[in-house]
Amino acid sequence: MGKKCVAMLLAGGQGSRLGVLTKNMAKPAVAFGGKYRIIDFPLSNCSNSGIDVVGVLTQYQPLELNSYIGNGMPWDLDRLTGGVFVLPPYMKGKSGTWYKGTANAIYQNMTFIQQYDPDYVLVLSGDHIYKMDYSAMIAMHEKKHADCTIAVYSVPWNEASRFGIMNTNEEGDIVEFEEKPANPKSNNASMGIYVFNWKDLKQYLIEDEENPESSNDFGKNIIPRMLAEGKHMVAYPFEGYWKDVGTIESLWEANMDLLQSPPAFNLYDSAWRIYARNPTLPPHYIAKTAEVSDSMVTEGCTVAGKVDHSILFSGATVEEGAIVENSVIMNGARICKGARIRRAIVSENAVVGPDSVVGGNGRIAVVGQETVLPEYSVVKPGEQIDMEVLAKREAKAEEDAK
Amino acid sequence: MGKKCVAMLLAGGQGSRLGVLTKNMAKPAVAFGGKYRIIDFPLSNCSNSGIDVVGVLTQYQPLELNSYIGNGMPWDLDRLTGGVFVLPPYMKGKSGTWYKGTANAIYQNMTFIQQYDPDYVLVLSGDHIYKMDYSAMIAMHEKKHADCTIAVYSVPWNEASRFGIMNTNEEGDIVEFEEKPANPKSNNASMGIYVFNWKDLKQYLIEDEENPESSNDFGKNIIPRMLAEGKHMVAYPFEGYWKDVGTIESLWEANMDLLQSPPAFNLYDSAWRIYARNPTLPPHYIAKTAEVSDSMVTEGCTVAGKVDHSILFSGATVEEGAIVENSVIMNGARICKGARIRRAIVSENAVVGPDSVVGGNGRIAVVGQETVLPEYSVVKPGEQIDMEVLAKREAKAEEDAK
Amino acid sequence: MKDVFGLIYTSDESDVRLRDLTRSRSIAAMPIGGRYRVIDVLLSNMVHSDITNVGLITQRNYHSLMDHLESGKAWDLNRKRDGLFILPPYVTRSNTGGYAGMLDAIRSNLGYVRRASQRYALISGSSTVFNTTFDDMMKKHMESGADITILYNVPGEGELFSDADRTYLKLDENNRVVDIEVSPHLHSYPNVSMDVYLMDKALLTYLVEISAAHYRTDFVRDVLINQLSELKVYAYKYEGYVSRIESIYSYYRLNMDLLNEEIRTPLLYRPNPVYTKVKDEVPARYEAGAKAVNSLVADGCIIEGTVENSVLFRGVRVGKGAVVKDCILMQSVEVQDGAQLSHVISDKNAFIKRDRRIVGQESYPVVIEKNAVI
Amino acid sequence: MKDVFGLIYTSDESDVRLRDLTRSRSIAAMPIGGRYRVIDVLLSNMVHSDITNVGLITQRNYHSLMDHLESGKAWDLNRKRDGLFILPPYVTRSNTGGYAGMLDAIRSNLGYVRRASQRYALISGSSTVFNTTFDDMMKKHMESGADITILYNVPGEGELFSDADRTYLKLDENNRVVDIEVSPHLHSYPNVSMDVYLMDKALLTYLVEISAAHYRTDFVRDVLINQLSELKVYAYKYEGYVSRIESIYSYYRLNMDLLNEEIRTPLLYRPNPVYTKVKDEVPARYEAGAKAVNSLVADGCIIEGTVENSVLFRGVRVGKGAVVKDCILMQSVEVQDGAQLSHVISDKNAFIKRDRRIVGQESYPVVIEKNAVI
Repeated sequence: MGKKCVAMLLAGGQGSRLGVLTKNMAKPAVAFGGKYRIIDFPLSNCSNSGIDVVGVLTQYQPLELNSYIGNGMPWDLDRLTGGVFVLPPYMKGKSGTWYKGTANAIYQNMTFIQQYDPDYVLVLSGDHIYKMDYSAMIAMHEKKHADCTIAVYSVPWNEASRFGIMNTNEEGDIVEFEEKPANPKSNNASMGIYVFNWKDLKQYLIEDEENPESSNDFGKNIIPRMLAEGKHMVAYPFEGYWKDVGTIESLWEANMDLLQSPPAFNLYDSAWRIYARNPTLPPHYIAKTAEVSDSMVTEGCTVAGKVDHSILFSGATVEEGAIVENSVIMNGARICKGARIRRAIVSENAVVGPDSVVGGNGRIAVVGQETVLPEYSVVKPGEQIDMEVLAKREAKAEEDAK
Repeated sequence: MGKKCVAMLLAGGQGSRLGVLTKNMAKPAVAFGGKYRIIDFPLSNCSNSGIDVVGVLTQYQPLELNSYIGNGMPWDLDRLTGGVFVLPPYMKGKSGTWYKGTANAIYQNMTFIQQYDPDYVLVLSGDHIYKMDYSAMIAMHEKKHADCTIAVYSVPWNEASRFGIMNTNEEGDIVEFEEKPANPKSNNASMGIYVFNWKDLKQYLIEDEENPESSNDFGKNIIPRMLAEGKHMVAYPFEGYWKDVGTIESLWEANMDLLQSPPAFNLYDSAWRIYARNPTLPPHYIAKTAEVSDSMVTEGCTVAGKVDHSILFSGATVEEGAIVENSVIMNGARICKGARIRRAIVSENAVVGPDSVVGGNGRIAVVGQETVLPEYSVVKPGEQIDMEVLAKREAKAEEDAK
Repeated sequence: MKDVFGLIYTSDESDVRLRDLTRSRSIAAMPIGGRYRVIDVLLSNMVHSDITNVGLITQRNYHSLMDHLESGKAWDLNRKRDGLFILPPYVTRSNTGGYAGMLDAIRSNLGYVRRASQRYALISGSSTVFNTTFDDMMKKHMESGADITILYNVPGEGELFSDADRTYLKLDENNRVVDIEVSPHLHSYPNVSMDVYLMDKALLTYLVEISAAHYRTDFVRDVLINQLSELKVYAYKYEGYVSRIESIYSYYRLNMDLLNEEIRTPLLYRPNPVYTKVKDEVPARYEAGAKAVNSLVADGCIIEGTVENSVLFRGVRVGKGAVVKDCILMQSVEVQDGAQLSHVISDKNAFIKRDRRIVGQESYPVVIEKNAVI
Repeated sequence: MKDVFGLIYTSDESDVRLRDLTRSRSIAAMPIGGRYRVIDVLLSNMVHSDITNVGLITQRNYHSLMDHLESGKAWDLNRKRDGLFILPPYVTRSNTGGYAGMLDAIRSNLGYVRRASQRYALISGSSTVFNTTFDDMMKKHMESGADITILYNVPGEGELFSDADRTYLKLDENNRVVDIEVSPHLHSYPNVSMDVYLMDKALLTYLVEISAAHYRTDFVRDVLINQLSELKVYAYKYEGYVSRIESIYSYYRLNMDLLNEEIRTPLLYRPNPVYTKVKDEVPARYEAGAKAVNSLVADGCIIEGTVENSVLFRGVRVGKGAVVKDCILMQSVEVQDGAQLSHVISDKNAFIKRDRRIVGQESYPVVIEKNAVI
């Protein structure tokens, strides 16, 4: 059964810059915006763009992703032909290898794509928050008879040297590609979203794989080579919100962006819903002692303390007398009586003990998943704490006490 | 969400004894009985036994299995909590390894099982054709307060030395386990179906993993060790049809068993349906020139030739004047005009050219997947042919002709 | 409980006591607790009891139920074998789709009952709300050797009197039912049936057939009372929270009770979560200046004003300076800036204009109908 | 075709021409080709045209359709946004669930039409069977600037006359419809409408509303004929095989035609496979001594006798020495040893005892009703 377009979502990243948040889960599984996970955004984009075959390429901690994605129903991707598939590396004959680079990950799954024999392959990455109609990008690719179309985003000039920069001519064709140029000629940063013609891409992947010097990466190898061969490369300019959430600070910022009024990133758009797998929880309860302002609160939360300019994720609890400001309190976390959270991320199912202080002015403080902070704990701005750090800290305290 | 029992299906085998049939697919994905695949049997057994969490452990060619199993709907295993999951090996932190043995495969997926925190874990293998109510086995395990229950099957005495043999006392408790004994004391062969208490199993798996000398296998390591430690090991005697389909001959035989009258293995049991993922094909068409007797024919087949004591799988075609006897013609295969197939397996989408002769008296002949035999080809009894062999044969013929 | 199938009887929608709220939906489809419907609780009770074959007998106006339940997926009841079966009335020119009573309804759906492969039937009405599994009731049913076991509770002082049709049970020391009163002016017994009956499928079929042959249509009157001496009828006591939706007031009370954590958690959440259809709503938003206390607020709400002692379903908007007190506001109700509502039950999509004021009483909450613009 | 929604109108079931076969099902639910139902072909046509929002207007006796279609999963139409919507009649005491005509039916379901987010409506009857995608028709609709485009074909000599209600079209050289005849005694034009109409949703809504205001209920009579001069009505010719199920004979003919590979493959299979509900049947079994020629045989059949020129649905059993010739046997019909059937259409679960003999004629096939024991 042929398909027009197959999307391949690169969700392999360990996301080590997210510190304790990704110790036990892949980056695309990190929670965001009250009831979402990062991967909900590209998946919902696919679904809303009418793309109904999505391969999710992952090798790091796939279990969480696997059971989160399940049969794809929440994103309407439980289709008879197609749907969403988690694709870890596998053995062929007697051998098998982990994914070497982004291009290699697709190479290893060529049989998967070939089943649908698509006209186009859309390559996506799983670490950005954005809403994008991929079908418009594909339509442009078709109309311009491009060999490859790359989505680009106008980044601030002073940040351009951190990105892969696409220099284009008047028609919007890419004439040059520079990876993190010291003196960028344009501010069109590649978003890591590519449309290829499947027939050509197949050839490029096979040849790239045969080249022992290649690092088998789209940005480093495939794109430069296509450009060098004079292929018709087109830039697809994207306007709207696009945010990398690859660091603690940017993840926190992206969450805070939702609280702007009007929000910098609008989730309340019924024509472009962001889907997520939802547990069935009751509506949140605001107790008699609660004060909530300028915040987002979702199902299963119980708020008895003070919450200002913060996001409470599913099932989070803020006890009486606790204060949460400018913070991100993830799924199932509990902020006990008298605790004070400021400019912090408290991760899933963590417990901040009574009268503890987490964060403050300065860099974002982080409490890792399932971490149980005893009462009167202090987590300073910029500090990251999880059970492991906590154990070490306690051991040291004991030693000091001797 | 706790579950009473989680089933772990070991589907990792490459099944190299099935020769060309498993060159491009995992053994559990091999077709069987007209419209099934081997894995349909354990999966349907789980579904019919009320077990609704199944992990399928695989590392060899998982793509076919993955897309075959999909969301588990055909087996009614698309459940809200639980369902069926394909579990290939994955990376943890910076490292990851392929499954070393059957026990290691479960060890690597302990987090998966722990999610459901079951009382029992049912370990299954994916290479047998049988119908079994696992819930009865679990009930006996519970009733006897066993530490481990192992399903056993009375094999003919003269074959007993090919199996792992369980020697039991009067109560049915296992007192001794012998792997392939030269002089077996009983004919109770282990079926490779185990019920463990999850709490205990966890401990055994962790300790076994720490033992560098272990080959991390249930039959070789875990079971003997439990026995040595005096654990309460119970044999669950299984009666009924049970057939290993690990070799060409046994796969052919198991198919032929379906044709006995009454069938040695009854698929026509509405209380214990075998489910499969079905393509939507029209009913089969029997043409004016056809003769069909003592055979099974399914959807999408077209029969214009003579078919006797054979099984035609979905979408198979037997052209006018072709003769098929005592054979297994798999999905989408085509037997062209005048060809003669006897005691053979013609694999998926293979084409046997006009006036070819495949098989005869003697061992089973095999035509591999997608193999296109030209007209007047000959495949002798016991021979296995696929595109690779064919190419070599042609090259040799050309050379000989010179 | 694998050997039990469920049969839910949704009574006719024309219940005057619930005023406009049941005009286009049955009680089973009434929204409660900010995101659920009454039927969700009943279905979840069955699912948590491992009952996987459930027949739902509907009458006229079952469309809102059908829309809500779809394939039963949300309750994990979309199964190849068994699952959820919506049994709409067979409408012909001579039959307009109403049943004369539960017995009549079951008789019309005997085909479903016969096909059920389970041995026992758990029959339930659809206007009593409680959260339990039926495992222990089943165990007691087996131990007592009962023909029929009835689930009942003893309502608290305030809930004991009602002008609705209730069935009061007199029990002996073994919990056998020795007398039954229906809607007495003054009841003699404290035990009230919860409209849940467990019995053998063969007995059910027999009772239904023999009653049909005698033109009998009401289960309580024609079977229980009539044959109380011949049948061994036992009762099983339920100790948890029970709400009978038999009037606007009791509907209002149930929702207000859910503000109490000790009622909310066991009724909706733990240990047996109530499943319902997922709607992909965004989290609720509190603007600067919002003030909310003692309220249940669903996703998709946007609060700029004051919300107190209220239950807000998804997508409700409360404008700047607006005050919502002691209210139940269903899906997508919009309360514009400065409007004031107290003791109001508003059906969905109602629109309260700027600075309007609606005030009810606790004993007589005002009902605003669907799509009303005020 | 993403911008088109489908609307299928299933006509009332009381079609005397199809005798007992439509007593408990609509024509849309009639079994054809050994495993399909008429509706499967229509739905698959839409799905293959990328139409993912389909409303199915049903009337009385829609239960067999509902059972068959379930959530629409088998057609990949169980979607979060859009998908398959079964639109049963709103039954009230004053409305018994029948529509006066297609226009009336659409008017009753204008809510669905209004909610559809697509711009174009493809409206289809449910008794014409053909396999196509509507992509090219849509293209022509746009190019011609038509208000309404009608799908039609030119029936072959033998199929040209019928006593059923057919709509004959007179076309000009641009395929614009210039005259319409409904059920004429002698028709003047060879072009017959296939009951499929493509138009703008806004136009549809307008036509339905204005007709309702004038108590007009029939689309062909009150819209097409009445306003043929004001509207730009074009026709699009379909060249493939078409079967109109308008009598027992045409139903029989369709099934027999499916024995012909040149009709069967394009109608059921390639390039656009017809989707249907999967039933987990085992392969068919031919015993030693079985003899089958020129027949379509579904899974689950067990053949010990002779089958010739017949269509057997799943689970049919033909005993030793039994002879089935020129028959259509629906699901689970059992023909015992030695029985002989020719030119018979048997509804499901019929049981033909040992050595019985039933003979019909090609021009008058005998119909055996559901569950009959003969």
